[in-house]
Amino acid sequence: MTQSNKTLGESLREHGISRRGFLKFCAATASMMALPPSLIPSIAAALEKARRPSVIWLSFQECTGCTESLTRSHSPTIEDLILDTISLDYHHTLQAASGDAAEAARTEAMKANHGQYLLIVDGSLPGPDSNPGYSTIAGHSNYDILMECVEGAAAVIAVGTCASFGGLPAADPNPTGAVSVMDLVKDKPVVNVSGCPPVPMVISGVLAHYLTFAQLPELDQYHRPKAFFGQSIHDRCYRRPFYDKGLFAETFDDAGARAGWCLYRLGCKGPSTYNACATMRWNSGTSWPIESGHPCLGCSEPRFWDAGGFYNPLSVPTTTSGGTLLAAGVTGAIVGGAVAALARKQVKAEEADRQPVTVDELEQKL
Amino acid sequence: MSRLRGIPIQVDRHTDPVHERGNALPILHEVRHALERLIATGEGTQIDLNAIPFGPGDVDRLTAILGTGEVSATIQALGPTLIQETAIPGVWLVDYHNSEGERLAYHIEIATTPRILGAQPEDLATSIDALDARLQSGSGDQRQAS
Amino acid sequence: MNDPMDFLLWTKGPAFEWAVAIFAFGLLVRVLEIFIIGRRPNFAEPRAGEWGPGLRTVLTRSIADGGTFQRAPFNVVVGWIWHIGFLIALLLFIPHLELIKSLFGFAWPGLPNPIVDLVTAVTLVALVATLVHRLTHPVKKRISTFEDFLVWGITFLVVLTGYLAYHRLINPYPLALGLHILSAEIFLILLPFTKLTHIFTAVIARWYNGASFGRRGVAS
Amino acid sequence: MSELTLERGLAALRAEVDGPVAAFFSSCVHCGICATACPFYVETGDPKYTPILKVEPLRRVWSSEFTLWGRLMSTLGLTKKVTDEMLAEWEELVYDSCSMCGRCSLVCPVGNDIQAMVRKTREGMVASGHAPEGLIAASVRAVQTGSPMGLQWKTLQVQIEHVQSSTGLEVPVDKQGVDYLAMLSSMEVINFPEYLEAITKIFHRAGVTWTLSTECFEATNAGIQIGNKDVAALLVQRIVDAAVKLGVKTVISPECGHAFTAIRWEGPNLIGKPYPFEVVHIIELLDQLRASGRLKTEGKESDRLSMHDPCNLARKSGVIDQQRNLVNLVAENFVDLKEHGKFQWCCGAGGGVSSNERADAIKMAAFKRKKAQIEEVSPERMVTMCATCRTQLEEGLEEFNMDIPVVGLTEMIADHLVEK
Repeated sequence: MTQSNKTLGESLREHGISRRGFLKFCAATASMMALPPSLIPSIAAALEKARRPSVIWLSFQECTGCTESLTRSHSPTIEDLILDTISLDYHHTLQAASGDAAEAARTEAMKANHGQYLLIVDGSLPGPDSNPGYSTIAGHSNYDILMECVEGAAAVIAVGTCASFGGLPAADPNPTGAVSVMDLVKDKPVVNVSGCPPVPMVISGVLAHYLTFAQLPELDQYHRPKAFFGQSIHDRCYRRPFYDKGLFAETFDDAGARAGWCLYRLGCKGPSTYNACATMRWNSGTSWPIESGHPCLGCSEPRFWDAGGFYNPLSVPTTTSGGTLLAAGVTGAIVGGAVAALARKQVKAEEADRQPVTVDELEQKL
Repeated sequence: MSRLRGIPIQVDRHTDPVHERGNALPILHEVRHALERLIATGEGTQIDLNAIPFGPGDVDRLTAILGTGEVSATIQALGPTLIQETAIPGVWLVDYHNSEGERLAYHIEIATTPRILGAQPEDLATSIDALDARLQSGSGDQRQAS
Repeated sequence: MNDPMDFLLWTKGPAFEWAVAIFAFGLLVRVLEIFIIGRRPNFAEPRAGEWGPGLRTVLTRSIADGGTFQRAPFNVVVGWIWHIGFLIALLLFIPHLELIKSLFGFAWPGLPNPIVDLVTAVTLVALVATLVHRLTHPVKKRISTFEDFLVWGITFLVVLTGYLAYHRLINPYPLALGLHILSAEIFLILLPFTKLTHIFTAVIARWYNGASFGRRGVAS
Repeated sequence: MSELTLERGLAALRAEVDGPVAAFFSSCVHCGICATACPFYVETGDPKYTPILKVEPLRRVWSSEFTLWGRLMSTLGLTKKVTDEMLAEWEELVYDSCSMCGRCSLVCPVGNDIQAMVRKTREGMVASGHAPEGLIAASVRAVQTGSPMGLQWKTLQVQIEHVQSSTGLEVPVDKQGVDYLAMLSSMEVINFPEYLEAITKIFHRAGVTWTLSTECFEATNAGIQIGNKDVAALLVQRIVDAAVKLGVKTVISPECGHAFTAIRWEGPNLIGKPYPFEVVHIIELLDQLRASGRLKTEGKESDRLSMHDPCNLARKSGVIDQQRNLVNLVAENFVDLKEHGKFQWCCGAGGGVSSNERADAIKMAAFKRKKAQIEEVSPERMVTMCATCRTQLEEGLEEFNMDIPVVGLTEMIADHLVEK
């Protein structure tokens, strides 16, 4: 895993790849980055000069779903090219080395590429105030490892909702005190590629962008690349016309569901979820949740685990307040009853104590 | 992964004409604008069909409407790229696949010739060297070429 | 609560619970204040019963008499438009019906979104017109209080944020939806303590009116 | 010596708060539609005459003392208080510019009975010493002399004798055991003596047994107009005593609006128990006689007639069809005003406005609504059945140089009785 100083263009030509092949690579890259084809020439020019960066991948409190997703990215040739082009110097799951050797590789890469390498993180980690014992690697707390690696990183890419927002480990009541990467990293650029897991093409798309332009893509307020997270599922959903017409499936097996109507009433979180599923799709572009008839869970949004039932429509409160309502009603009845009874007593008293108006008193006013 | 395509996912659709066209309609209008531009200025356009939120079957409907034209070509570079002229001259379907047959990108290109189809100037620079090399190396390659 | 999704979940969770609690408490107090004071016995021999005429007035008072319509056409027409519009948007918009179903366990069929959308737009325009009327008509100017503008503001805000959220004109959407839910919650909280109470007490007031006139033989 | 104070006024207002008041104030949305129902606002265009604004003193007491929210706010000193200055300012609104006609109560979209609340507010005004002089004087005279105009029985006696000599019929006085006790109003006795003659003739033809009472002939109730229960109860009690003493089955309220409201609807509540007799308005009785065939008429008036419904009779007491039945009996060219019956417009003089000299100008301004209504149908004569309305119509029509005579319905019926 030595670093090559060749540009991508040089490296591709060395592999005997024609200009057509290169253009095709660029077309695929543009598509992956969700950029319009009109940018292919500039992508080509940039890629021609791109150099392979060093990447360190840290996995904390996670389920490896994000790595699974990345390795299932549906354009292996291009992916290979990109992975060939980057230098993945440390990845728990994928690397061959283990134990001290693995940790040594990491330290070495960090030293050699100080200030240059990309740090990818999947999984959330126990915050600085939590018990570090919830998650350690080689005896070091996640927090210490993250801080050590961040120090020399050019940028941090948080892959998955756990790394981006805390995700499942941070779900109420958050026993491990899990926090997201951006909660801890304030002095380095952080890109969040949220999703549980993220769309595989989105992970590689962000890498491709960095590779192509040597800078991070434009981000939204959650530090997510706008190219992928700029529009909601709802806005790009092919079932949107049914929503607009008010045609909804009400159960999973009714005529509306079979006719492919909108899944809002079955709990679809598409309106409040920003992700690229509707265009990128899953499983080699085969389909995506809504196309397969299931409402969007909103997995790329913060706290989606705590946002009420997956099958409750978006407009339904997360707390069913029957108890509160009853308690408030009873209190209201007691207080209201008391106040009103007092008022009634007062009226009676005023009536009883009322001093009659006499003619003499009236005459005084004349 | 290509086996996934074998899973018969089918969604019932209304059969009225508006539903039939789905999201294909706006793309057709975009193609029309691009054609006008091509005629007026000679400027070509590429539309990335992967970036369009199509519903099931929309792409098939789109290509069915565009029809099949006279030219079809296959480029073998990093896997096959299938080029098909549509029944509308100047409108091409360019389908990029990897060597495992999976689609990398799918474009509609509005141009006299798809850009990727013509010989590339960057490659031309090495053409004479390549030909010279073959001339010098004897007849073996020439036989192959004939 | 430093991001839109947190905000949305706050409005859908704790804020909703508080709003409903304050609403239930306040409304019960208000209604009991009316019923417990009650009425004194009436010894005058009635011409008719009270229940029938009372209920009649509860219904008929929604329609202005011809003369009032002629003299206050704006009040009558615009008042009707925005009240009906508000009720349609509140009670026949599918997402609202899902909320109702989740709270009460039942709901009724809704209207297609484009119709509710149109009605909402009309309601917004009508509400603006009522504000202009309140600011310019001499009677309304004279009798208006801070409360009138507060209530107008929150009513308008509820409809406006709903409209903006539906059209996704505020980004990100969780912020838009959260603002809508929050304004609806403020509406609920204000309801028992402002003239919004009329939503519930107008029925009682009309009944008393109808009963009082009815026992004297007048269909009020 | 005791006197009327703000505190007594507030106490009186508190004693008036009840469920309906709470419901009404809770429901008011400040839409201002009540103003369009009020002749005083419609004809002056001055927004201070908006009906709901007139009951602001009562609203403040209710809001700050009878609601949880108001109590909290007044604890913090954030509520507006009712002061003597305020009541002084409101005196004009509650008395001069309100005839308690009740039209606002009929159009309020949320159903507020504003008229009833004006009546309640007047209790506080009187007890705090903020009633108009004219009404105070009328009340004092009514209590002291038995008539708000200071009319004595001996004056009535002269009229009785006159009626007896001109008709040859007996006007029964203090007769025990008859069916009806007829009451009169001072204004009628003074301005429209034809009434007594008319009922004498009608009752004779119809075979109605009736009497006047020397102990109490005055039907009007200054206490109702000024808005004081004590005076009102005292005056009602006199009628009840007279009726009980004579043992009549029914008391007849004369051609006067508020007298009917006072005796028929408020009276039993003022004395705190039901009457042992019935109360009818003369028009109700005449219609009953017509329906039972005891009232026979001949001939019809041929000129174009229209009718003014007294508020207290029509809108506030449900006597609406009766006067139309009767007028159609004797007129062939009767046309109703466009808004009539329960939606009629007040003449502008009721509710004590006519007893309050200070209100003369605005009273005449409010009449313009009636004038406009009359002009719409341009009748040759107006018919009505309330002495106050009739006086106001006559004065108003004269003021605007309209040559339209006003007649009382009872006299008109009497003029067409079939001669025996």
